[in-house]
Amino acid sequence: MTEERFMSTATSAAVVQEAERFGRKPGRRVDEIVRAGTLAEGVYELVIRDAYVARNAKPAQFVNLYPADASLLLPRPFGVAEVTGDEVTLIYQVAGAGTRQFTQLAAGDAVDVLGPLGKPFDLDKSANYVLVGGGLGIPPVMLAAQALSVRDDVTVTTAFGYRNERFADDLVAQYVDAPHSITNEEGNVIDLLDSIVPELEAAAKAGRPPIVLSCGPTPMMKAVAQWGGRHGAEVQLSLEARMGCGYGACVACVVDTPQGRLKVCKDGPVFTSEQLGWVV
Amino acid sequence: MTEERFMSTATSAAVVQEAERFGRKPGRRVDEIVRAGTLAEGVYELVIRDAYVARNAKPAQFVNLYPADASLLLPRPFGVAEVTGDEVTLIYQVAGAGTRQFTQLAAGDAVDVLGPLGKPFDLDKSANYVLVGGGLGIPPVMLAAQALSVRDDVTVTTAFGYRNERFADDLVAQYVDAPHSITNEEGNVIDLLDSIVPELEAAAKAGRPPIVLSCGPTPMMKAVAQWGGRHGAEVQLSLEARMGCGYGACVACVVDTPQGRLKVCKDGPVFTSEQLGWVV
Amino acid sequence: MTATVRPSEPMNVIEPHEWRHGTVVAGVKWKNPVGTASGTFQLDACGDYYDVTQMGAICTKGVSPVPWEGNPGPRIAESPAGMVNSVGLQNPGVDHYLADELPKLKELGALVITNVAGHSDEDYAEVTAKLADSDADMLEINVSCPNVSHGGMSVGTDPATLSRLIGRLRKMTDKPMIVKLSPNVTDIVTIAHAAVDAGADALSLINTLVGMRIDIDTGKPIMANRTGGVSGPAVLPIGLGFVWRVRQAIPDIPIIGIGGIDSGEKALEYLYAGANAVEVGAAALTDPTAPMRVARELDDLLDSRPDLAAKLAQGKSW
Amino acid sequence: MTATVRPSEPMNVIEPHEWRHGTVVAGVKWKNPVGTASGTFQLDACGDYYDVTQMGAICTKGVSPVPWEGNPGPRIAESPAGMVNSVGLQNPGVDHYLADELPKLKELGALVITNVAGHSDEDYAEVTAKLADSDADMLEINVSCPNVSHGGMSVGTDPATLSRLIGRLRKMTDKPMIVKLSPNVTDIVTIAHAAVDAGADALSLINTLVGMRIDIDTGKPIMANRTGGVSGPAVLPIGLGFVWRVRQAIPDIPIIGIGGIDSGEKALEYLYAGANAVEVGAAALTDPTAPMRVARELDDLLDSRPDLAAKLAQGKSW
Ligand SMILES: Cc1cc2nc3c(=O)[nH]c(=O)nc-3n(C[C@H](O)[C@H](O)[C@H](O)COP(=O)(O)OP(=O)(O)OC[C@H]3O[C@@H](n4cnc5c(N)ncnc54)[C@H](O)[C@@H]3O)c2cc1C
Ligand SMILES: Cc1cc2nc3c(=O)[nH]c(=O)nc-3n(C[C@H](O)[C@H](O)[C@H](O)COP(=O)(O)OP(=O)(O)OC[C@H]3O[C@@H](n4cnc5c(N)ncnc54)[C@H](O)[C@@H]3O)c2cc1C
Ligand SMILES: Cc1cc2nc3c(=O)[nH]c(=O)nc-3n(C[C@H](O)[C@H](O)[C@H](O)COP(=O)(O)O)c2cc1C
Ligand SMILES: Cc1cc2nc3c(=O)[nH]c(=O)nc-3n(C[C@H](O)[C@H](O)[C@H](O)COP(=O)(O)O)c2cc1C
Ligand code: FES
Ligand code: FES
Repeated sequence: MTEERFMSTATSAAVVQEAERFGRKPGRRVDEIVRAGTLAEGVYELVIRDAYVARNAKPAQFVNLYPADASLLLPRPFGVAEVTGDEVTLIYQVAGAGTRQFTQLAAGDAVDVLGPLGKPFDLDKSANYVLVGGGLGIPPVMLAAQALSVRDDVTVTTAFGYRNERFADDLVAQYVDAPHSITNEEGNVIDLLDSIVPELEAAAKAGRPPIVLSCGPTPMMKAVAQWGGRHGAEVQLSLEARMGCGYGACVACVVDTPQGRLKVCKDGPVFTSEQLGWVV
Repeated sequence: MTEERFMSTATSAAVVQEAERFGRKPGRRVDEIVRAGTLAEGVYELVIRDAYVARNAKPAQFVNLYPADASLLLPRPFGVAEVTGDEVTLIYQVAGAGTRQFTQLAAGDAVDVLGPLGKPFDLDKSANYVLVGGGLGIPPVMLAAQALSVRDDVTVTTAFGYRNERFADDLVAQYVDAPHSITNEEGNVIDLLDSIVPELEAAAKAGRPPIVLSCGPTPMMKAVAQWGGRHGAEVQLSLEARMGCGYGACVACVVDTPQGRLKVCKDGPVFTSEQLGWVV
Repeated sequence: MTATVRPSEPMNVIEPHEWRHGTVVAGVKWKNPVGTASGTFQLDACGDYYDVTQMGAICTKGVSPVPWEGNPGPRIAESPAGMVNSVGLQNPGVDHYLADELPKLKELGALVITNVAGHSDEDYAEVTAKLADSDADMLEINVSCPNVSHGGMSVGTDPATLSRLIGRLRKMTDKPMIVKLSPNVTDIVTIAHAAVDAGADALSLINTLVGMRIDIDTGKPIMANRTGGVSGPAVLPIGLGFVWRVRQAIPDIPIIGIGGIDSGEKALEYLYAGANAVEVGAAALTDPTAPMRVARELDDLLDSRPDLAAKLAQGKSW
Repeated sequence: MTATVRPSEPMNVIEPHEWRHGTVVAGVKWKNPVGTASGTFQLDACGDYYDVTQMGAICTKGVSPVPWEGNPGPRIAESPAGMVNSVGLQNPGVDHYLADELPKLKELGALVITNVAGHSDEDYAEVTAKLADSDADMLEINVSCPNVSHGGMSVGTDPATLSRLIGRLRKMTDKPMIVKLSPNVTDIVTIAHAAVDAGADALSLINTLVGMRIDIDTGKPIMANRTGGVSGPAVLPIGLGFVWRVRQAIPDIPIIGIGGIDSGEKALEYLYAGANAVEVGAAALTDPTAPMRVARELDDLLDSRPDLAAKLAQGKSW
C-alpha cells in the first residue's frame, strides 16, 4: 500500500517536456529549491527552479505549492513575485500548517508545484501603472513592476503598505519609476495614494493616466477600488480565496459579483472593480 | 490548523528525562539517525541514538518506528538487533510504504521512536542457546547473541537461514560460539539444525542442553517448534503480528493460543511452543 | 529533517497510450476502468492538462434544470488526508450544458457520463428528459444532495423515495442509468436494492460524507455553509467498505467505486472489493493529471492479474 | 528530501499539572475536558506512561457480561491518516473488570467511565446491573456494535430499539449514563433524541465508521473480519459534523466529542462545535502520552478563551 501518493513523483523537466510535446500544460511536478530565507520578521522567500513558470508567468499569476506532508492535500497558492532566468521567487508569511512546513525547506530540497495559474493583470494600455500592495499582497503585484520595467510606454509607480519592515522596496527598486511605501505606524495605503495625487495628475497630463493594480486584504482592496472611483482611475484587483484546485476544476474559490459567483482561480484572481461591483 | 500532529515534537533526551523523573516509561520521541545503509540487497541498517533503548532493550524486544508522513499512522515494529553505547541498530527490509520511506533516511535525519517494547526471551537458564533466525527474523534474535556473549554459563549457537546474502554472520561473529548459516539455495534451517544435532548433543552432555530462540516466517517457526519437540529442546518463538499500538493498549495484535487470544506486543512477542500449542 | 520517496523515473502519464485493459459498465465499453468523478472535472480546465478521450469515462459536474449559484464562499476546508467542500452544485444548467460542454466533449470523442442533479423529482425528470435525446453515453443520477421537496432529507437516503424517483426516470430514457449513492446512510444494501429494483443499470458510490471544520481563532465553521462533504484519501477505507457490502449483497449489478482513489493500487483495491470501474475525484484537484496517472498505473497492475482483467473485459466483477 | 516541523522546545506532558480549565459532564466534574476513548486505554499499558489521574476521565474498554474473545487476527489495517480495526470487543468480562481494573483505577484516584458492551438488551442489562453499585463514576453505553438479538442491526441505528434499551437501563442505575452513538446512520438527530428522551444524561460521538482495506497482492481483505471501524485523524471532519448537528438540534444535552483528536487545537474545534468534553482514541495508539499532551495543549488554549472556559466550567457548551 502506498499512502504517500499525493506527492508528485515526476521531476519538473520531465513533466514539462512531456506536456509540451503533446500540446498540454504541465501537471503537478517536483521543483528544486534554489534558495530559501527570511526577508523580514515573519516574511520568507522561496526561490524555486522552474523554467516553465519562469517562461510563462504573467503578473498576478500564481503557483500552487503543496506541502510534502501527505495529510495536507490542498494547494497553497502564492503569487509569482520575480523571475530570474529559470528561477522563480515566491514571498510568503506563515499562515498555518502548510506555510509553517515550507519554512523548513532549504536549498537543494524539493517542493511540489503547479502553475502558473490564473488570469493576469491586463497591462495592454500605455499608462501609469500604480501598484498598490498591502502586506503579503505585495508579492503578487511585484511581477508587474518587473514586467513593465522593459516597456517604454508606461510609468511604474508603487504604493506599498507594510506592517512594519519594508521587505520589498529594495527588491523592486530597479523596476520602478516612482517608488512609495508606508508602514502601519505611518498610515495606510489610501493615505499614501492621497499624498501622491499631484504626482499622478502630472503623469496623467503627460499622457499616462493611472491604472491601479492592487492586492492585499479585502478591506484595503475595497478602499482602493473606491479611491480609484473617486479619482477616475481604472482599478484591477487580485483577490484571494480558499482554493480546492487552483486551476478551475472544482468551483470552490468563488467570489460574489453582480454577474454571479466567479472563480477566483480561473476567472481571476484579477478582477476590475466594476466586475466586482466595488465602485460606488 | 496543525495537521502534522502525529509526529512527535519532543526530543529523545527531554522525553526520557521527564519520564524517568516521574517514574514512567518515555512516550513517543524523536531520535537522531546515526547511520543508515545497506547490508545486502534489499536489507537495510538503521542506527539510531537512543540511550534509553540502549540501556533497557532486552533480546527479542522491539521498537516502534513511525514514518514522518503523517498519513501513515501505525507503528512499524523492528527487533533491536544490536546495541553499542547509546546507539541502537535495527535491520529491516522494504515491505510497504513505511519501510520504503525509511530507506530515504540518512545520518543526521530524525525518526520517531517508541520502546523498547514487548516481553523478551527468557535467558535465565544455563544452556546452549540455539538462535534460529529466518530472513528478517534474524535481526530480532541477534541481540540475544550479544547479550549472552558476556555470560560464562552459556553457549551460543546460531542457525541462520538467509534468502541469499549472509548479511548478519559477520555482525554476530564476535558474540557466537558456534555459528552456522544456510541460504535458500543450500537448504532450510531445519536441514541446518538436523546437520548440527551431534554438536548439540555434545553440548547437552557437557551440561548445556539446547534452548531454541527463534524468529522468522510462521511456517518456519512452526517447523522449528516441532523440531524442538522431536529433539526435546525448549523452544521460544518471537512472533510478528499487525499492530495498532505495540504497547498493549488496543488488543489488535492477537495470536490464537490454547489459552485464548494473547497480545503479541505485550504478552509476547516471545511465546514458548507450548504456549502456542505448536508442539505435536 | 525527514525524507520523502521520489522515484527517479517518472511515468509519462499524458502521452497517447494503447490501453490493454478495458471494462464494460452496463453494456458500455470503457477503454480503461478509470473515469473522472463528478464535480472535479471541467473540460475547460482539465482538458488543458490531458487528452480527455484517454480516460475510461468523463463524468461531468452535476447538471440542474436551471443555472444554480451554489453556496456562498468559503466553500472548502482541509482535513487530515481529506477535504471538505460545500460547493453546492453550482452549474450553468442543462441548456448550457447541452449547448456547450457536452458537444465539445463528444466532438473530441470522450465517453461522457452526465451527472444529473435536482432538488426535487421534477428537477431530475426535467434534466433527464432533456438528456434522453442527447449524445451523453451514460447518466449518473446524483441522489445524495439535499432534496427540498422531501422535507430536507436526501432522496438517496430513503428507499421508497428513491425507488419512486428512479422508476420515473427509468421510463424516460434508454440510456444506461447509474445511480450515485450516498454514504450517509444506515443501510446501504436496502438503498442499493431499491435503486436496482427500480431500474438502475449500475450504481456508483460513494459520494461525500457530511463533515466540517472549525476555525479555532474565530470559533466559527470555516465554510460559509457550515457543513460540507468530505472526500479524498481519508475516505478510502469507507468507500471500499460500502462497495464491498453492496457487492456482497448484489452479485451482478455493475458498480463504479469512488472515494479516495489517487493511485492505481487504490483503484485496484476497489476492483477487488467488487467494482467494475472507478472514478477519481479529489485527487484530480490536487494534481490535474491524477486521473490519467491512475489509469496508467492500473493498466500496468492489471497486466499481472489476467483473471481480474478478463472479468472486467466481460463486464463482470471480481 | 523534505522537511518536518519539529519545534525545539517540547512541552513536558507528564509532569503533574495544576489544571486551570475543567468541565462538567452530566453533573460530574472533570479536572480537564479530555478523556481517553474506549478501546484505546488499558491501565496495565497506558499507566506505564502517565499518571492516569491527570486525565479528565478514563474511559475503559467495552465490558461485556462474560469474557469475549473478539475477532480473529489480523485485526488492524492502515488507511490514509486513519486506521481500521476489527478487534471486536475482546475483553475479560464484567466480573474480571470489577475485581481487577476498576478497583485499581479507583485506588489511584482516576475518574472512571465504564464502557458497556452487549450483543443484546440482556447483555447490556446484566453489565449495567453489576456496575450500578460499583465505583465507576459514569457509564458509557456503547450502542454501536453488532446486535445479534436484533437481526444483525446495531441497537444504535434504530431509534425505537435504542429508546427501549436506554429506558430499561435508566431504571437500573442512578449513575450518569452516557450513550455512545454510531456515525453509520442516516439521521443522527432522531437517534440522539431517542437516547435523550429515554433518559441518557449525555451523548458521546462518534464511534468508528465502517470501512476496510484490501491487500492487492492477494486480492483479499487485510483483516480477517473483512470490514472494521475507521478512526484517527481521517475522521476528524466527520466527527465534528456529527457533534455540530446534534448540538444544533439539542441545545442542552452534554456531549463528549470523539474522532480524530490528536492535538489541543482539534479538541478545541470539538468544543466550539458544541462538545462539553472530548475523548482521545487512535492518537493514544500512536503515542501513549497523546491524551495527556492533548489535555495540556487544551489547557493552554483555553487561557485565551475565557468565555468558552467559563461555559465549560458551568457545565454549559459553546
Ligand atoms: C491567488 C493567491 C495568491 C496568494 N499569494 C500569496 C503570496 O504571494 N504570499 C503569501 O504569503 N500568501 C499568498 N496567498 C495566501 C496563501 O495562499 C495562504 O496564506 C496559504 O495558502 C496558507 O496556507 P497554510 O497551510 O499556511 O494555512 P492553513 O490555514 O493551514 O491552510 C489550510 C487551507 O486554507 C487555505 N488558506 C488559508 N489561508 C488562506 C488565504 N489567506 N487565502 C487563500 N487560501 C488560504 C490554504 O491554501 C489551505 O488550502 C495567496 C493566496 C491566493 C489565493
Ligand atoms: C515484533 C516485531 C518485530 C519485527 N522486527 C523486524 C525486523 O527486525 N526487521 C524487519 O525487517 N521487519 C521486522 N518486523 C516486520 C516489520 O514490522 C514490517 O515489515 C513493517 O512494519 C512493514 O511496514 P511497511 O510500512 O513497510 O508496510 P505496510 O504494508 O505499508 O504497513 C502497513 C501496516 O501493516 C503492518 N505490517 C506490514 N507487514 C507486517 C508484518 N510482516 N508484521 C507486522 N506488521 C506488518 C505495518 O507495521 C503497518 O502498520 C517485525 C514485526 C514485528 C511485529
Ligand atoms: C469539489 C467537489 C465537488 C463535487 N461535486 C459533485 C457533483 O456535482 N455531483 C456528484 O455526484 N458528486 C460530486 N462530488 C463527489 C465526488 O464525485 C466523489 O463522489 C467524492 O468526492 C468521493 O471521491 P474522492 O474521494 O475521489 O473525491 C464532488 C466532490 C468534490 C470534492
Ligand atoms: C482499537 C480500537 C478499539 C475500540 N474499542 C472500542 C470499544 O470497546 N468501545 C467503544 O465504545 N469504542 C471503541 N472504539 C472507538 C473509539 O473509542 C472512538 O470512538 C473512535 O476510535 C474514534 O475516535 P479516534 O478517532 O480518536 O480513535 C475503539 C477504537 C479503536 C481504534
Ligand atoms: S480552486 Fe478549484 S475552481 Fe478555483
Ligand atoms: S498492538 Fe495494540 S495491544 Fe498489541
